[in-house]
Amino acid sequence: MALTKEQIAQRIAKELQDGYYVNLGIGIPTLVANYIPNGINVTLQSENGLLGMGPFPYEGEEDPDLINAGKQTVTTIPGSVFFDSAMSFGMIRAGKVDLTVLGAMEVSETGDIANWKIPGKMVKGMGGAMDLVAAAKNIIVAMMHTNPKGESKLLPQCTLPLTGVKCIRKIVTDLAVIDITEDGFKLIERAPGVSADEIRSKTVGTLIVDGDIPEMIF
Amino acid sequence: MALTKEQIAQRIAKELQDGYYVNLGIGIPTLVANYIPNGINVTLQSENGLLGMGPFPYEGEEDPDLINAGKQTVTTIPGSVFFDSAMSFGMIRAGKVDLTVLGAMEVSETGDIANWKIPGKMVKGMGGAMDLVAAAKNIIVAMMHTNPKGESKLLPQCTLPLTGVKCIRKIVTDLAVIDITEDGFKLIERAPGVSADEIRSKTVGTLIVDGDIPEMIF
Amino acid sequence: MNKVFKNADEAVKDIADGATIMMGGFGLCGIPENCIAALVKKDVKNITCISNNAGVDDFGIGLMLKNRQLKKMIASYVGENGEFERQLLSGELDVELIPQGTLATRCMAAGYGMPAVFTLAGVGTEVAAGKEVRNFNGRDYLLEMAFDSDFAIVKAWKGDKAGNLIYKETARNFNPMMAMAGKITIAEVEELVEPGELDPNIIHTPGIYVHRIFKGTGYEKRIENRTVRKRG
Amino acid sequence: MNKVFKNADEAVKDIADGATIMMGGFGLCGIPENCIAALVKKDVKNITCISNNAGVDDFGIGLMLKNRQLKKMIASYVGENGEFERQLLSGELDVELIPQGTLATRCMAAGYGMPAVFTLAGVGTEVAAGKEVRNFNGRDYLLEMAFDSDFAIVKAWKGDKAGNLIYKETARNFNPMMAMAGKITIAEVEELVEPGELDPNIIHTPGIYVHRIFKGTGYEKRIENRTVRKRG
Repeated sequence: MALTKEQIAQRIAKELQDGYYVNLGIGIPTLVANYIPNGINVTLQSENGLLGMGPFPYEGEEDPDLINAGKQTVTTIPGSVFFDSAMSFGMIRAGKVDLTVLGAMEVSETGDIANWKIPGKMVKGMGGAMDLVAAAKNIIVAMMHTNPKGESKLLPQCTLPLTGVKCIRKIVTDLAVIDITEDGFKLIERAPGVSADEIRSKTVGTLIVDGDIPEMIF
Repeated sequence: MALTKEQIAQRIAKELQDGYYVNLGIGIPTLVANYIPNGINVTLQSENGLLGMGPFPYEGEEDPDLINAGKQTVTTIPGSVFFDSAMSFGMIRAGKVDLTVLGAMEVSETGDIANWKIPGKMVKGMGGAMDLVAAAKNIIVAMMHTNPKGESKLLPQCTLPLTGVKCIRKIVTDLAVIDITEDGFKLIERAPGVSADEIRSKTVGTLIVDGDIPEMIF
Repeated sequence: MNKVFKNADEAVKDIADGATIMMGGFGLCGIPENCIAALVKKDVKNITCISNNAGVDDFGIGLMLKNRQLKKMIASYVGENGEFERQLLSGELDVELIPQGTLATRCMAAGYGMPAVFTLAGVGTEVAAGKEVRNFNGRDYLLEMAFDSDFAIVKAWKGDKAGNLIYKETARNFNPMMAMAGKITIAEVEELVEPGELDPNIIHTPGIYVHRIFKGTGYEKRIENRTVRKRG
Repeated sequence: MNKVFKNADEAVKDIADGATIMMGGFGLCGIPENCIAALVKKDVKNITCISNNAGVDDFGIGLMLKNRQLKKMIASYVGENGEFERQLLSGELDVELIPQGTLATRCMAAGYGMPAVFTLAGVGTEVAAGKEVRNFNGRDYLLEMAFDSDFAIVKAWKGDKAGNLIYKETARNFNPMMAMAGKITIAEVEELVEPGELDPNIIHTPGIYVHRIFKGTGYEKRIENRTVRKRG
């Protein structure tokens, strides 16, 4: 059965390691914060200028001067620190952020990503996405495997305007965990009850299926 | 009579204007701080990271964490601010410092300056001088008119390795105030009792003497 | 020299039609509410605005849009604004979308006296069109130019009469770099104190960058996306 | 992940012969006294040191010079050090003198993920030899490369166990940029506190840049140029 968005986030959270500094994009990526494994210390970076992002505030405790990059009210935790936008993107470009998780409209088998613009539709802007994908050490895409029309969002080449080239390493969808290798998409794990054949049928582009592919365990 | 070093500083202090941010080099330039005209507000920048430099501390009140670019113990004043070296030179390069006063070994009639290196002698380094001369909006050189051998320090071209090119606008020596113009050195004021002829005789390079040159008034 | 102005109207008095203005803030957080109101009142036109976002329909820079004061918007994200969309589609408004880090860094470059910077962001995308690409140590970078802005308008939490500023929490965002980058920098602050009342060790923007300062009033601090959790 | 080390000896344990080390401080102000002592004790050799100054004969980086541990010194000013002069003249020590602002900016570039920066400093001088000159808006700039340093060793006033740092007064100097620039950054602090004890709004170096932190002891804080005025 296909994963829920919560489960996609939960699966991605298993990639977290102790001491990681992590930037989580808007949407499914934000949910990853709810599944940080016990016993490890992960610090969340918000590119508007906060390291050590805490949970949403209790009602009545919202502080308009304290928001995340999604403009949501948030809180600090012990050890939090504020800084300006130049330093924030400086630390991203300098490779200090260990992992970035973000959504996508399309990902190509060479690791290109498109997630900011649809020709003919109003363009809202790339925000920090182009900086993040260009510079983060390690990027995981969290997305549904297919678009609302049922078409694969994994493609030989992106058709939409690019956000970044050759930058994505791993994709977690509602159907599969897929690594991007030199030879194309490589199936790593299947959603429980979803067959490799089903995943192949919903993936346009080279999908390497090497031996038995394990199911995800939650 | 030739000016004392204190008098050179005193003359330079007349160039200060209300609201100026000023960087004073080591030696005679440092003395300028003692002659800031009454009624105007001048803020001293020290390139090691201090804006709003106060006087030397009273004995027993020295703070090893609070020094100027000459590594002398100093104090703060109300409105002082500390910052790092990158921001300090950033504000210099961005033209935020209104006036820099520094010493020199040689100045050319096109505004080149040499003040950091003598071939054959141990080189101590340029410190912040190259940044200051390259980037300050307005630079005044404070120096003796001749070197200990009696040779002019004002020259058609510098003979020593340069600190900066075409950057000096004004020179105040023990004998004269000289502007650097497109046509060369231009005599603006004479030290009390020093004739234009004497200044000309001690200056190698074009010296424009246009009409009667006033004496400095203290 | 007195940097203290009476209010926003006085501080923006000489901003003329056609000016380029940097405006601090991220979304509606840390925006110069008083100066925006004064600019709307003054009805200055043909403004080029450099700001991360364009506000919402009825707040922030959105108020200037509604009043048709903007000729061009340079921003990284302009969602949440219907009037913006309308003016863009009708051709009344020119827009240049640039990556958020590039926006921050081009401000910073101006403040640090760097004419241009190299950045990874946008390589291989349409953002790179017409720009110089240069390889350093095996990676491609875009050459991006420092901004040149007539005015920078920033919002700080506390300021002193020498122009020293302290921002609060994430309301800092673009404000410090813009403060450094403006030819004329105007700061509005929630609290204006005497020089010496702020600890010199914790000032974010040294007063040398700030030409005008005034105590703002009536801050609404609207929250764009109020998100809360239930009490356990 | 624990960033807290017991002392300087533990913090510098893996610094090997031939390493490149950035060292914070301006003159003897804000230098990592504990780590310098530990490096002397460890007797690591052939070090390339990036630091604004080289200490004095018997203090600061001068102690490493005396112990002949340095292969190369990259600095802006190296006066006040007789041993330095001797080693330089004898060819034991290589030295690269660069403008102070260029030194700061090359550290900053590394910390901000910029491969290179353009600066006005040194144009037309011997510092420009072999470097690319480029004209922007009618002025010439030199292209200067970001530093690449194995370690950065900095000294802060207060730090917390998450690595957040606050410097004191002009002891800040090069420390923040170097902290951002090192592949491994080691911070020694006068006071080490729990996360949450430092105000998140006034931290100079966010902990993300700091890999190791320890509480230093026995700071001498020698004054290089004690200058006082008489009491009126």
